[in-house]
Amino acid sequence: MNLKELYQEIILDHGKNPRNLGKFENFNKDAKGHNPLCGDKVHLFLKLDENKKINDISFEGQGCAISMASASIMTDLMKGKNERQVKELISKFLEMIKEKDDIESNLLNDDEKTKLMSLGGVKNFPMRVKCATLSWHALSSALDDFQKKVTTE
Amino acid sequence: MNLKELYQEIILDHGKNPRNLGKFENFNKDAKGHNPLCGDKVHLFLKLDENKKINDISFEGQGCAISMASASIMTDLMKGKNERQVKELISKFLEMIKEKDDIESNLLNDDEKTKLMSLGGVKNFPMRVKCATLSWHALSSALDDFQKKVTTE
Amino acid sequence: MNIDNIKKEFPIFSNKIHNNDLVYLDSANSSQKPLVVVNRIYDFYTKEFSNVGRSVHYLSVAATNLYEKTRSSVQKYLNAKDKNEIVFTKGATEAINLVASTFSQEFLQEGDEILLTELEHHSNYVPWHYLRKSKGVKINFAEIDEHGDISIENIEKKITPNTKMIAITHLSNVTGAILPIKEITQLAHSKGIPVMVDGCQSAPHMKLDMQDLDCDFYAISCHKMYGPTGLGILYAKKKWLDNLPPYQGGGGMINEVKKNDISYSELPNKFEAGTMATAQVIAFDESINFLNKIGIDNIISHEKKLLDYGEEILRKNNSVKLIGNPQKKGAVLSFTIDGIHPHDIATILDEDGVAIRAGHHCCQILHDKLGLTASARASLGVYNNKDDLDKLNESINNCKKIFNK
Amino acid sequence: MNIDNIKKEFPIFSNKIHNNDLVYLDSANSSQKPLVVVNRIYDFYTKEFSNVGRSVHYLSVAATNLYEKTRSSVQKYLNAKDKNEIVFTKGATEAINLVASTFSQEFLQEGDEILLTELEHHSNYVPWHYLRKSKGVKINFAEIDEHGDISIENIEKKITPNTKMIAITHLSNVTGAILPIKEITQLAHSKGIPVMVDGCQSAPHMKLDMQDLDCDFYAISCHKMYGPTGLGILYAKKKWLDNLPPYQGGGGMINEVKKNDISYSELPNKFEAGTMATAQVIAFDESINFLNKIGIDNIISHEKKLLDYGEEILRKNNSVKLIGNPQKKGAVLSFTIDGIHPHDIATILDEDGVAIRAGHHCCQILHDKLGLTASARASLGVYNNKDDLDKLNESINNCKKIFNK
Ligand SMILES: Cc1ncc(COP(=O)(O)O)c(C=O)c1O
Ligand SMILES: Cc1ncc(COP(=O)(O)O)c(C=O)c1O
Repeated sequence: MNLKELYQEIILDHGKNPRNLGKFENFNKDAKGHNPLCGDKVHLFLKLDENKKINDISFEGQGCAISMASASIMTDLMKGKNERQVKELISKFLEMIKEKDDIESNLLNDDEKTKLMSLGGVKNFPMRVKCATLSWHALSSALDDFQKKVTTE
Repeated sequence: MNLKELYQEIILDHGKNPRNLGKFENFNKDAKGHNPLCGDKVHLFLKLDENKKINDISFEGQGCAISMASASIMTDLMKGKNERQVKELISKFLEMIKEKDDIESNLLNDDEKTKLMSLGGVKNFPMRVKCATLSWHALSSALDDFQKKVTTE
Repeated sequence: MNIDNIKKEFPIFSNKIHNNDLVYLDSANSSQKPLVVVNRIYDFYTKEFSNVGRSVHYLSVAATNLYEKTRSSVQKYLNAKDKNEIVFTKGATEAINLVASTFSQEFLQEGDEILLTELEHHSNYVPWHYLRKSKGVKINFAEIDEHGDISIENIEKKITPNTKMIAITHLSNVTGAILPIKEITQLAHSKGIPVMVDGCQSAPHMKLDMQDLDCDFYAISCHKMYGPTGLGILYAKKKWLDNLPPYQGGGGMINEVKKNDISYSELPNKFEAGTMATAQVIAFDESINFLNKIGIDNIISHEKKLLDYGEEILRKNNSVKLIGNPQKKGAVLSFTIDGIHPHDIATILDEDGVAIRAGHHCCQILHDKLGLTASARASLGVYNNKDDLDKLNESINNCKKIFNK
Repeated sequence: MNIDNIKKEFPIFSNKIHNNDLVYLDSANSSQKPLVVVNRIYDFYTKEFSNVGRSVHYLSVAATNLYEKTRSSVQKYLNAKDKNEIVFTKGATEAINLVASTFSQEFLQEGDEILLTELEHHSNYVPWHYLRKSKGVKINFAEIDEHGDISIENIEKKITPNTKMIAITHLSNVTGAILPIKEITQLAHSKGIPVMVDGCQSAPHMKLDMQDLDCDFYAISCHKMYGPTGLGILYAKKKWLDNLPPYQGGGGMINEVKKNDISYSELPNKFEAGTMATAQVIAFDESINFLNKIGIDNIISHEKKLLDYGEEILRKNNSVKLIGNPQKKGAVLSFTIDGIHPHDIATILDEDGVAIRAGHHCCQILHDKLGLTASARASLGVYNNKDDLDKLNESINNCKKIFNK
């Protein structure tokens, strides 16, 4: 798959009509991601329960179609997942985006896999890898950070 | 002339048996030269009259055959010269050592010219040019410096 | 050397990118290298290599002569008064750091002010920013006008009795604005303020005359000037180099070294510590030769024609918005397309072999001011032609098609 | 790759110097370059050139990957724990300046002490000397013993409660002494003192293992390691790079830039401001490959044999005095000849095509200590062989003849 095909399918759709866009009211955690090289920004909002299960998630951001689509697909996928599941999905996604050809996880159905793998085309474009992973890294640090707060409070 | 021939004639003689070596008693001006790249050092001693005519001159130093020979030849030549003559000789010498093939000056007899031109072979060796000119630069600054003192005193 | 035919001097253009001819429009980032320069590097390493200034053997002496020959060529090219006003650095960034660091040590105190502009590249801001912490220095920014230009009035407005240095770009790498350096320098000097010019973008495209500009410092990156990477030039008036402390310390820049004290070399060695970028300096002489052979006047008129043509076709292309419309403009076409992020533009153009840059181009302050997080930028070099700009436009149209714009 | 046959990998040796074959014995100054390295530079510029890390187009992405590939190769070669512990600089001199400047900003106060040795190159003294003025720091020198060696006892003697950094050479560029870095690091760490190693001379000749040495900083010059000029490496433990402030400021090393504040990038970008020596970094990967192909063990045993042979014949040559007789010695033969100044030796040897260095080799402190103003130095590289040393000896004999010694 070349990048142009990529742009014609899932990414263009999610890029133009991102799901879960905008801040919702009763979030209890947020986290920012920033790519200094290109200026892409993402701001995640999360409603976590005490076990860090994601009850709700949304985002605001400015960036290219790939970073917007990635945030859109990710937020769709993460709703309702518990901490272990979130962490597994993040690490599977990062593996896939950096080196692997596909993604294996019991947590994903075929449709979800196809969506995620549409982002796999950026593998050979290090600059764009950062776009695709921006929101995922932000989510990861949001979870870690939430833990810290809980344990130190 | 290549450098090896050079080493067999005038320079070796002056390098091994430098004339005017050692400090004399009633000098009224001294000046140091130092080549930081190789560590060559020269220390000039001068007896100048009020018009900056050189009544006596000698040197101490550590350095290669070329810098020692150059100091030896120079001090021999400068004895008895007045300021204008010294300046002319310095500038003629520096010209010759940097670019010209010969040296022209009414102040020099043929024998003296030959001696000076024996140093001209270093022209294409920038590192050695510094060796050959070290004592000349020191003499030049000694004269300028003497002037300053006179005018400010 | 005929500029209309100059592409053939650059071997890279005989290669294909994604099966397309390379349309290189990223010269403001770094220029391609003519074969003469690459060959010089090759020949130097394979036939003449030695370190400079440190040994008395044949190769070393020859290398030292070649190294100093480039210094003389640069002096002439810049019309600097003195050969020793040319200092080699690893890039413009280092040159600016050198000035900020040594100037502050000797001449700055708490409360002093540095005047920059909103157009500055991070390389001409971060080194001054450091002085906020180390010296309690304040930094002011002359504002751009609605054309992305800096007028002399906007400079004047921000000068205060505490202004101790004006550090400004000669040619903006985003809006293409060419600043009136000579007038700024006159104004600044009338108030006793030195001027440092970031000449990264101007150097490959304008006639450089240090004595005419009369600026105090001028920083250049050789890799943007058809030269090798890892090399820059700092021009500085001799009186400054004489009075500033050395920057980095090391071999070659010392006079005498004792356990309790050190004295430093004369110019130019004082500012060239350690083994320098010998091969790069020597090869850069060929870059200067190359520029001289084409002739800067020919370069200027060639690039002016291209720039005008590029502006014309992009203005006609609806939904493309050009950034900056300064009085005098050089070699840069920055733009945005409504609804398509610059990164996506750049990626899609790349598939067509069209290399442009997307991002903030190390000018976040400017992008903030313009309300942008990023822009797309096509920038010109001697090797570009109208075809390249037509291909740019075509590829932008492809891009719009993909995004249904 | 067979080391006995390695000269043919270096094109320079097919050239004549003053009608003689080149006997290159100045590798401690800078090494010659194998063809693979020169070719890599040529290919990169003619087929693949672009700036690194700043654009999203094909050439730029490819160049970025190549650039980072070298970082990984260097990490492996040095057995560093983390890729981001490798910082590219313009040379070892810059690497040491970086450490001295940033370490002092964060960790040094008036009265603190830096411990050097009498063997140090000016590049590992001048940057610390600056801190005398800027920070009121004191500098101490561990003394050499009668062999031109530094024992761990002589280090220990000079450590005080105020010692905040030990900065020492791994291999002296004059006496050839190899210092017991691992033991020194253990001692220093037991007292909470970090250790910076000047690895310029060791890097081309010894097995490098950062995790085993456990030093905090290690500085390398690539041009002495069969690599291009204008490139150096700073290895530093991650904890230091994380906690030190950035050095030069400019493009590529920032995170966010606002008019009132700036935040900096993650490693490794934080310490790589401005356009780096892209082509040089990419070509250096071939230097590492070249070293790996021969194998460092083969290099060590080859050079040991040569060094022993060189010492043997020079000791037999009366009126030649070798400088330094350390316990462990590498790749360097420094000497004087009674009554002939080293500069004259070097000039005369040069006529025979024998390239050595004469002077203080940027080690004035050491020369003062030895009562010398200059010495002659023959230094070895992989390409040398016994013939070269025989020619050295022959040419020394010529020299003695000319001076009637
Ligand atoms: C021991 C030592 N340290 C430091 C340096 C400085 O290295 P460079 O000049 O490549 O920066 C050198 C070489 O000149 C050296 O031999
Ligand atoms: C206007 C301007 N200033 C400074 C720089 C920094 O130059 P370099 O990265 O070569 O040090 C650049 C290029 O990146 C530039 O365009």
